[in-house]
Amino acid sequence: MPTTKNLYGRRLTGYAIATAIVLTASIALAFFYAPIEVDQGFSQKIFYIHVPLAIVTLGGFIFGGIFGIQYLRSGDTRHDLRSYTAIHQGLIFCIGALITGSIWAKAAWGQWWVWDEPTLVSFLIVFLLYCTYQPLRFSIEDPERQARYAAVFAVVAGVFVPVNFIAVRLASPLIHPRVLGSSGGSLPNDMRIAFYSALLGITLLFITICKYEMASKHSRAQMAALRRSLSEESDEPAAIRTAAPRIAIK
Amino acid sequence: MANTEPAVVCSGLVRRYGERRALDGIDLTLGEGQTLVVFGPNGAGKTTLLRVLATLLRPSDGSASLLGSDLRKEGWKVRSKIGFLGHQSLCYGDLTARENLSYHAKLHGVEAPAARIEALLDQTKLSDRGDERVFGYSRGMLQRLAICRAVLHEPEVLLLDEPRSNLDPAAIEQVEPLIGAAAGRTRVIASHDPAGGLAEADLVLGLRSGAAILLEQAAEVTTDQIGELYR
Amino acid sequence: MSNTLPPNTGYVAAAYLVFLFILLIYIVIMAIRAARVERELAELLTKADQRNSGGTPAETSSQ
Amino acid sequence: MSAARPPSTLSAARAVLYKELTLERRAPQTLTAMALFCASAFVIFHFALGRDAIEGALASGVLWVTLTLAALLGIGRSFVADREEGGLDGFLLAPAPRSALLIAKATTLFIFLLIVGLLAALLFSVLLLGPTPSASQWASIALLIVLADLGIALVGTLIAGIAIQTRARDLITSILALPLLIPLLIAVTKASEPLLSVGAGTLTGRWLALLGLYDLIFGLLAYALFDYLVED
Repeated sequence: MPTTKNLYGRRLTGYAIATAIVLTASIALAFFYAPIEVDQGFSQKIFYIHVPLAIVTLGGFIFGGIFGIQYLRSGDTRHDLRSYTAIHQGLIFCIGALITGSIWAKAAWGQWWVWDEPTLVSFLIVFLLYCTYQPLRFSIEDPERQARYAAVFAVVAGVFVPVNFIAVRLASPLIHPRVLGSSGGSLPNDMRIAFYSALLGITLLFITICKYEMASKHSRAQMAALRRSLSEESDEPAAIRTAAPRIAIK
Repeated sequence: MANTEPAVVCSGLVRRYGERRALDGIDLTLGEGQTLVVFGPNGAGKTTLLRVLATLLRPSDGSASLLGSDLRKEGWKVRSKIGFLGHQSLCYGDLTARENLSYHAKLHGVEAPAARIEALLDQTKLSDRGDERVFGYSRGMLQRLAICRAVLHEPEVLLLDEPRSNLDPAAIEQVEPLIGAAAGRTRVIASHDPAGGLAEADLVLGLRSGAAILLEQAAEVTTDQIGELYR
Repeated sequence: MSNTLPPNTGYVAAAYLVFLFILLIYIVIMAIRAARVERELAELLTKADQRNSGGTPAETSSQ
Repeated sequence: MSAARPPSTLSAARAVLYKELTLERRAPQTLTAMALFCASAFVIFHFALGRDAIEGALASGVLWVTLTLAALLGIGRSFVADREEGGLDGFLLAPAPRSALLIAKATTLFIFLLIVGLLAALLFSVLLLGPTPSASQWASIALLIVLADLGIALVGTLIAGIAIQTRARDLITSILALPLLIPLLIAVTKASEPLLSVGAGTLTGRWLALLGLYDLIFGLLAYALFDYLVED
């Protein structure tokens, strides 16, 4: 029986409110509080949206891998749904990070794409790999097998991310002064506050969207179960090909 | 031989393919040395049941155990004691019959494999063509070879999916000592032949859409009852 | 801030617009889902009504 | 009753490997296709680039792109024979450790890739390569081929194991394998660049280290995850 305890949307409202407040505040901080950076001028403001998007993307992929391991160990489909959602949303954030990164490259160096910016190049490669997640899931019909193979993919890809970063970094000549150090450690204090609040805001946004996605998938599954129990004829739904995890309603 | 411990136990066994339940809550107990014959129309779940018992498919729900080992958790323990004969021969077309059998003998760790293989090929009248590549074999020869493969490692439990399909009467006689009741092995047989199947059964299971709608001692069952399953 | 915009404002605006656009797409997706949930719930409610009233499908199904 | 003892990982792997090599000897499709692909690719590169001889980064790129795409052919064929008459079930029914299958399949692929890699490198030096590598440079190239092929074989077997159960097997193989192999290709192309240039270029330690790291990490991953792909 579904209980209110197991709902995916638990605390969703709280996250949504927190996201709205923190994200608005962080953008305000980025524009009105953080000073104009000396070397890059105003275009450095892109930093406050691009880098948090990038970091949260990686976080999403890594959590996708962790939930993948948990799925493989437990066989609990809730972990599969979490892994799927984290990777799916990570991919969307990754698109955001790539586009904002490209715009920043244009603003800072006059070109839409620079091959000697290793972080950006690594992101492109990681993006290409994770793009295959959906096609992979879609091409496996049996839901149990789909979940298992997707989990294997999530783990392999999660490990691939750091290896890829090392390889691309080693291959880059590193000629650009890196004000954009992703750690934020070398930033002046006022920039750092703006950066960290933006990071927090984007993280909250990611969690909110993931929870929303899972709650939405769950409610669809509940609706389907309700429909089945109301229309006594057959409790066997037609086989549907889909990349999304299927949620069993007991 | 007065071992009363059951060889095959299923309780509430469910196997799902997606939302579809290929097996829907099967309960059965089969004693050692006995023969269970499974009847049912195509798609009723016979093959799925055999594949679950052969550890090729994991149960989705409920449990199945073979010779006292739970298949979900310790399937590896009983693999060496299972002989499985499916629709496919599980042999490679570009290998000869001898090579195929010797490959499976190595995987099963059979001792003195050469002698065992020769004995089996003799029994099934395949010795003369044992060095030919398998892709040139007729369906009947392939089926005999598949039977040799299934009993190669002297399994205690045989899982046979329509074992006599494609075999002529002479060949059925040849394989009788290997897969027949005389060998004293516990057997689970999927069959489409009501009379023949019933004759060798101790226990009869009738499946339809994955559900057990008939489970009786063979003595209590008539061929008409089995024919009813296919209606 | 001065009256003249700093250089590269367009690119900064574009970057934040990309972000906004992705969020707005989300709103579209949410809108589609909300509409579908409403429709399906209405359908199910009709079915539940039919059941409770002893099943007279002809009268209620046109709703 | 049964005179059988479950085989060790090694003896099971040897049985599978022997079977694989026999199958390829009987019907040498995979190796032939891979080798022919390489030869045709070199001819195409000659015309597409409009050059009779290439060197340095370009030579390194042409060689390794060709070998990678040839490897995709091998990866795609890896489990095909096992699908046809249920050979994979035959393995799964046996009390042999599942990792034996990974070891045997990866070794088979590794052997194929080595043969094709060395053949292709020789052909490449005849057809397209400008500078003539010295003996020690040849040794370094051979070492690179070994390290890179090991990584490709491990990742390739993992991908082949995933792809075999999917509907669009060929598509999944390529789109999964290419991005996963990028770090390996970065390392191996950068490492072979000086070896294929004019002058006495040598191997750089960090690329070897990166190749070794890649092989190690994906070897461990494949070992840890392969069971989940074949079990059901």
